[in-house]
Amino acid sequence: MSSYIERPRFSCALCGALMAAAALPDTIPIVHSVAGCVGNVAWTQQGGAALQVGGPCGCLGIPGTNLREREVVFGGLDRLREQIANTVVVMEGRLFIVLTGCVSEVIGDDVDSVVRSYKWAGMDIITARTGGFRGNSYRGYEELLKTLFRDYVRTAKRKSSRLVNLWGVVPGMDVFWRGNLEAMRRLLESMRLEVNTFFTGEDSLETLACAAKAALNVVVSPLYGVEAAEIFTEIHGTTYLVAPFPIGPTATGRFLHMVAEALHIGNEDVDRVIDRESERYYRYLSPLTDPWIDLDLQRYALIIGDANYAFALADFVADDLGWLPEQVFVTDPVPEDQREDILGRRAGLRPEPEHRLVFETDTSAIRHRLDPRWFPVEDGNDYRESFSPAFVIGSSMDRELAESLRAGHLSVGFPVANRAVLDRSYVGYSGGLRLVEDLVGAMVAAR
Amino acid sequence: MSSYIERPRFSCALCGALMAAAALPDTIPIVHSVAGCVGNVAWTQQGGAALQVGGPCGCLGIPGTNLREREVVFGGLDRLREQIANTVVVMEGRLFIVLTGCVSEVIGDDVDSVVRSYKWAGMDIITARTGGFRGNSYRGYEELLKTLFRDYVRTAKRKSSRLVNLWGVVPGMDVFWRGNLEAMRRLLESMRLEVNTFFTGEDSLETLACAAKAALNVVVSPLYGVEAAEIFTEIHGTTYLVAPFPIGPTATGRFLHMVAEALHIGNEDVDRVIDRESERYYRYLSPLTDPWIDLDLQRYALIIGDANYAFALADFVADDLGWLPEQVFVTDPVPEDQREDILGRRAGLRPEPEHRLVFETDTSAIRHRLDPRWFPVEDGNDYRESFSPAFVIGSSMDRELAESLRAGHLSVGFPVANRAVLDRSYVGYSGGLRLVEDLVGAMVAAR
Amino acid sequence: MSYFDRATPPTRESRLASCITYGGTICGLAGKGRRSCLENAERSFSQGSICLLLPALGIINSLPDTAVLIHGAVGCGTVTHSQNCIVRMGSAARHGKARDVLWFTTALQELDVVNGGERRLEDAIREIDREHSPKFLVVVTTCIPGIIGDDVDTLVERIAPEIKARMLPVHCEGFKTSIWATAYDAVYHTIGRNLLEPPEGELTSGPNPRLVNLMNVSSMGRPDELELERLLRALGLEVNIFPVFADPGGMHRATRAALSVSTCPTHDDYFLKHLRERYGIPFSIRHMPIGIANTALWLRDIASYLGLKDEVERVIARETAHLQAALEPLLPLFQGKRAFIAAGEMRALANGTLLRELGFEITGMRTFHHDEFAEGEYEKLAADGSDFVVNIADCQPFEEANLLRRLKPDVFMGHVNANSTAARMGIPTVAIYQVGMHFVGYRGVYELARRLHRQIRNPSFNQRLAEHVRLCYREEWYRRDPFSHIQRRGEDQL
Amino acid sequence: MSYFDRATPPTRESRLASCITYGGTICGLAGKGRRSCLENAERSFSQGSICLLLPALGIINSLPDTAVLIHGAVGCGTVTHSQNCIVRMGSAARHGKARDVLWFTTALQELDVVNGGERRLEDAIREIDREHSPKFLVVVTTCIPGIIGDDVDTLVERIAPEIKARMLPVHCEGFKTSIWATAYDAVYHTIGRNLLEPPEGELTSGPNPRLVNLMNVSSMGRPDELELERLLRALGLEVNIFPVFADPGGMHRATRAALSVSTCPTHDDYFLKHLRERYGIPFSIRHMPIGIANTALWLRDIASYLGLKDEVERVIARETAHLQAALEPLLPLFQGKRAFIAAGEMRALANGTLLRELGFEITGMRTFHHDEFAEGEYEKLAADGSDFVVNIADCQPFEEANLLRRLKPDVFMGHVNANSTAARMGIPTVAIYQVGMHFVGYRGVYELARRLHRQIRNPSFNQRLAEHVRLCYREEWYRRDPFSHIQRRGEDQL
Repeated sequence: MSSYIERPRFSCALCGALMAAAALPDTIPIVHSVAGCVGNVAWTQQGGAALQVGGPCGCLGIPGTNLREREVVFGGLDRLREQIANTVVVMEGRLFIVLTGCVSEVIGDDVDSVVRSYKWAGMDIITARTGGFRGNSYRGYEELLKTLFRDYVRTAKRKSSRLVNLWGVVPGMDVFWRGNLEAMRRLLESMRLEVNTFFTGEDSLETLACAAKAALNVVVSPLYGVEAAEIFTEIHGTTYLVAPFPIGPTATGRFLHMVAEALHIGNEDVDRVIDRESERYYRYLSPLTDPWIDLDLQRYALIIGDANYAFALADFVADDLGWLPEQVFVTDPVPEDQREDILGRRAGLRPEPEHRLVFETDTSAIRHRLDPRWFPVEDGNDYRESFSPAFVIGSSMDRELAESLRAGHLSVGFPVANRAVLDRSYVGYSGGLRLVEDLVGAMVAAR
Repeated sequence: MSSYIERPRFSCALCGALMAAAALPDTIPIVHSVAGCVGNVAWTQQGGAALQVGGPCGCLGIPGTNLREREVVFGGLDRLREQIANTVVVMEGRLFIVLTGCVSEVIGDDVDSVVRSYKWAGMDIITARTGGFRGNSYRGYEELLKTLFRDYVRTAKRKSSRLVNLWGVVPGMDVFWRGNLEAMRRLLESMRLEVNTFFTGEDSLETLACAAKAALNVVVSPLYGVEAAEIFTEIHGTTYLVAPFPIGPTATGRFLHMVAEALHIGNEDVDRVIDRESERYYRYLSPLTDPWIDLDLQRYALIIGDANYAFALADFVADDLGWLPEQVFVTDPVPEDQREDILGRRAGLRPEPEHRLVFETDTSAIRHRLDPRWFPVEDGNDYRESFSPAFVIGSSMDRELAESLRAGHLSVGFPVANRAVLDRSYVGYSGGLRLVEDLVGAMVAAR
Repeated sequence: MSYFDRATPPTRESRLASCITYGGTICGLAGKGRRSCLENAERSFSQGSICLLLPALGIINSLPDTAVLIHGAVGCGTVTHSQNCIVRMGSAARHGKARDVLWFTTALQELDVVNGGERRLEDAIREIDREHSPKFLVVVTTCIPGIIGDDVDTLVERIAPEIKARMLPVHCEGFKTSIWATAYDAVYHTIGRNLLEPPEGELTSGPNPRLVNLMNVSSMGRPDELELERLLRALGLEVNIFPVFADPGGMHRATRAALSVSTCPTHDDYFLKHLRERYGIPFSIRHMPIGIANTALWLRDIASYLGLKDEVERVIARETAHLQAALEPLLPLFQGKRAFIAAGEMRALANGTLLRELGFEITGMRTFHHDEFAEGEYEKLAADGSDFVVNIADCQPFEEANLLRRLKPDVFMGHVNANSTAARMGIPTVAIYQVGMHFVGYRGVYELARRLHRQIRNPSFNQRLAEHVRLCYREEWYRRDPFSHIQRRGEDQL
Repeated sequence: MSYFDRATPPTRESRLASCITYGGTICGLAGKGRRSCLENAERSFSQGSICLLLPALGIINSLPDTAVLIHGAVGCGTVTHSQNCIVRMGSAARHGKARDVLWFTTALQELDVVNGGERRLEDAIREIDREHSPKFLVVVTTCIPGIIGDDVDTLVERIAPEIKARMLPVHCEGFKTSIWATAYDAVYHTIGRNLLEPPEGELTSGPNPRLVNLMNVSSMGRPDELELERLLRALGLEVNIFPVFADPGGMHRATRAALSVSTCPTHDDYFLKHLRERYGIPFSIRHMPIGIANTALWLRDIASYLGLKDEVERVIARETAHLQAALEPLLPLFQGKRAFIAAGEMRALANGTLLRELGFEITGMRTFHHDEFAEGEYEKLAADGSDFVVNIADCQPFEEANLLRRLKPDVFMGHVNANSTAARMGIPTVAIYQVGMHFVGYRGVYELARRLHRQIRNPSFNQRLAEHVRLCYREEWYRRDPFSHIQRRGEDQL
């Protein structure tokens, strides 16, 4: 690993855990750290989360102990006790989650003991260790899930054969998380499944607490939430399926089949859904055919994204759009030894040749690791082969790069500073159509 | 009326009727005109219909008699007979609709007699007079509906109290027509109604033929389809409701109440839908709050659209976004005496002051009729009041105007050359969210 | 009397006996000239197509400082919404700024059909002149005025003294011709009659022996012009590009050239003959500079007129070597792949030669019409003894669908708006032109090869589509003779 | 010994006894100075807020030719994603092209916490210097290094000779201060220590008697700078804008000015005192040029230092007359409307005066901290005998929600990211700053008035929101004293 990360496309563990905790229904996070951590999250969202800031608490409404030098010297547990006691008085919530930050962890506060005492007193309160030095926002999400599964989800006597839990979409890091979770929920519901997605408006603390009844956990990510899934299996016995994040008809059909197979559901329900949704997808896509060909909208695609999106976008543009994703950059800091795992989890998909798939966290380094064929041929009678016309699907930080490649660009991955996302989703069938609209929109804007 | 129209935002009656007829399930239009009419429609779609070209027939697949000078001199009925007879051999369809163009009408072909003879022979075939000189594409849509209601919809013995027909969204002229119709269908279905929308993938010729069973016809337009609704009432007895085209929560809530009231349905179903959908809408909108205020996304809005969109967009931005639609241009050629009617049909909505609402078909004339306050204050210490910051919601022809006003711009109304629309919709609750995303996206693109 | 002395140009049917209906083979056509499809062969079933108004507007809409008034029903001319995109891009490429077309329609209504449209047209001209003050105003006549008998030329002549704009009448009555190429004659006709004399007071220099008129076509974008300009400059020539995107006020400069160079015989013969007759300017018109051999032929033709034989061979040798080396890595994928082409006749044929150069086999070809200019091209393709299906049709995708189902080509190259049948059948498709991309000259060969290469490498878009959508033809249709709706009254048929 | 001789600057708490906790009224504060909220008043319940790192990065990220290395956990500094937007817009406004911030994090991990982070920091500096060659490299220290004791200053000094980039250490250990304004001192500290000496070999001209340093703040965009520049130029002055978006390599030119002009006392006192002590440059710092009267006071202050009394009165008279006439049509809507303000102390107070000038009544005010600079401002607002609630809080929206429910103001003006509580309660909101829009000087008054006018005319966005979303506080909370979580250990309270 390098000694630095340049312009990381994620924040710290606390940020990830906080964005996720704030997204849970009726839940109040309590940040045990210095005051600035919460504001950092709010401003990070302002610039990176496609104009979505804060949860129901508002961006600076998250309770926090706001530690100062005094606590660094004498410990912060008294302050934490006081804060918890008063949080219940001020804040409307039913579940309270204490999230630790760097400072409380480095000074060694025994947060567990405090939380335990409130828990024994009957309060629904849990805690996760999410100090920034423990890792990035994806790690924070994972830690939050682990805490929930360990300390909040109740053991269940029996499984409900058509109930599944689904996770792997990281609130805030996936700026489309709200629409994406809703879309996946709808897809699985249309297969006559009951679905817990934990973080949407249709979830509740009750269904979260009963999540152990699920017959299957579906992790729609090769990376995020897999550890949590293992812990879930350990504690509650529910097995899990690691499925690729499904964008567009090909991947979504495969996804639905994987889920059905894991649940030992007959193909009937799956095929009905796939047939209906595919019919609809291609009915809507079909009128684009003439412009697609006549305007030559096939592109060499440069994909830059996290482990969910990088693979999902590459598969979508290759399998459904007929694009050529010549290089795919995964911007997560994935240790060498885990890279094989990730690739292994792309079960059934063709392996990516080495030169096509690049793990790279640093924004400028992406440019340095580009195949020279991305760089545009200067005008004149130059016959050098090039990846042109090109399109960059990345974050808003990749605009300069796209411009220098004379390529189109769409901001999809964090940070997304230059668009607003509300319920938009790129997942599933309709999400695929939405992505086609947005990609083409970026290509023909001057038309 | 002026002696010309500059850059009309519509094509001719044939074009409108053809785009609608081609959108009907299992239907084959037969154009009785010169060869170029079909190609004109295809190319018009290429440039104006947000990259949606052709129906299932493909853009140049529509059968046509392709009249030449010979037929102009000797009449085109023999050619029409031959064409109909062979169309059945080549084309897969169950309903055939002969649409007349300028040439066959001007030379006086008695198309009715030919169609009648095939009809008597057992063929499902009807005809509409859609010569270009009869009016614009909206008129063509209306003529097609009238023909369908008169000659294809079967008389029904009794009404089904929860069945409604919905129209007023003009295929091709509303480039979002597919998504919009589907969205309105879903909304009404969620009120436990059965819905015919005629032109979507969920409609069929059977349900069209049985449309007379409907308890109510809902025309979501102050203008398009109202005449057809009158004819429907005359022939089949079903009453109709003229409802504003509903964008966003305020208008959609009002729309659902209007429909329920007209159907004498209790408020229970309506309120359940409105509550659920409003809750969802504002849950998704809420995280935009901070950026909305901090980036000052309130705008003076210049709205340019057809009678459906101009009013609907103005209402949405005023009622739901808190924008200031200082001028609203309706680009349909509405005779003076009908303008009152249109305004009258905006029942329950505040009347627009005279200077705010302008009927204007000509693109350059819009600029001339702008309030001088739209034009930007030059830099320096000028305190002239101005409609700045401004946003233009119009067609892709209004980009130059927007640029000169230093305003943001989104192409919504025909022609839309610079984006692709597949299943996107701006109707209803989720449509409102989509529109907010797109408007904001246009404002923050350089951020 | 020259055609140009009359108010309206002749149709291609009458001038060239062009036709649009044939189903047979290349060998059936090669060498048979215009007799190959008889004038009275017709379809008993047909699908809609385009009329001459569309290609005419393709040129007219591009002209700077020009407003366009379409005299007809409101729908005629809305094709401009599509051409506007090309004009925006073309203006940006040529002048650095996108420009929207300024166009009008008289939007004739029922009363006008009864009473005649001249009054409305006159009012429209006067009002546009007053309100918009365009330098040039093209007045385009469509079907309705053609049938009801509006005398546009007389009207224009009568009011011209009171109108500031220079008016340019163009006749596009769709019912009068099935050959869209008549559009070029219609536009050139008004150029020839109105824009070739230098304005009074302008000093006219004599002919420039290094200047050639490069006749562009509206389907060629700026990159294609630059490629041809590059090649002509390599021969030491100066280039006047004409008429698409050319300033009408400067068109008279075309009369000073030493040679006019066509890039498409179908496009230019009418006008180039006029330039020769009236101004003594010779022209080279035999080949389209598409493909390696054709580009060389095109250059040699030009060189032979201007005495540049040695220069041209040097240029051709250098360019060809450079290109061949670049093509090398792309060719293996193409070997033996079977291609189907559908487009305007000259373009389709020239691309046939090009695809063969790349290693493709031609398995079928559809051309929009047929006339004498293409004879040499058919012979080029038939020369090696191979045969393939040729279908002459003004689109008519039902014949195409039937043919494609039988021939199952590996790749399809079609005219804009004519690729979707093949695409929905899952065949990799490449548009045969796309304004703004490279198609002509040596660069065109290379870029087209790259495009074919990537489409063949990943044809998923079309494949997925084909798996899920179907065309609107009855299964029975595919089992019938694709040409069974061609009424054969003549000879030389299958 | 000057503060600037030490490696790290003092906190505002120790230097100025600034505080963040008070609930009372304006009359309770006016004239009482720093005693008004005692240092040890604290909240027994608090909500998250920001730390000095954020405003520090607000300045640092704007500097051209500068890379930023944040030494801390990976999350510290991701606020730059938001500031990057401002830097892009600001660069476009100043240099015609958007620029993305180049920033790095050492992303400290568990092992670093145990073993210390100096090695990683050193490696990072060397690698960045090698790979990216920035001219300047700001090294920002955060909480973890502050606790584990990394000695960044010594490290920087040690390796400086081997590093091409000029390194600028800035200390932002969030736990050390609750007063974000310490950020300005932290940044100015490194500027004062590293960038005020002209580079060797550069000819230094003597002081320029017409040159003033205009101290901008990162919440002011280019339009605000232009407005102040316009006013200063009207006085015949030349303007050196400093430090946001200023070239670090040219910052030494600030030492040649005749006067330094602050636009916000909270922002600049630390540095301006240094400039005076070290370089003998006087400064004017008493007022913020926000509002009609304040802008005049600000200008007069400057003029008095430079002997421009007559000139300044002419400018003020002309500008005021011009502005007042323009405001006329907007004012009726504002009469008697009740406003609530929440922002940094100086900015909130100055806007209070401004809103009164427009006809608003101030019904409550929240400021982020309190220090001696604001005393005069409180007195201005309390002068007319009217009283209103004042709440000093580092955000703490729970107190705000309670207050707003009681006071029901007609309009709310808040700091960026602090408007959503009021908005979700349905109150019309206007951000008290938004980089890139006008807020200061005369133009600022006019533009703010227009903004208020349109927000009050159509507050639907907030109203609809309030009808459908609720804040996350218990109903019981609204019935309690809004300041009940302030631990009153001192005097002067409600």
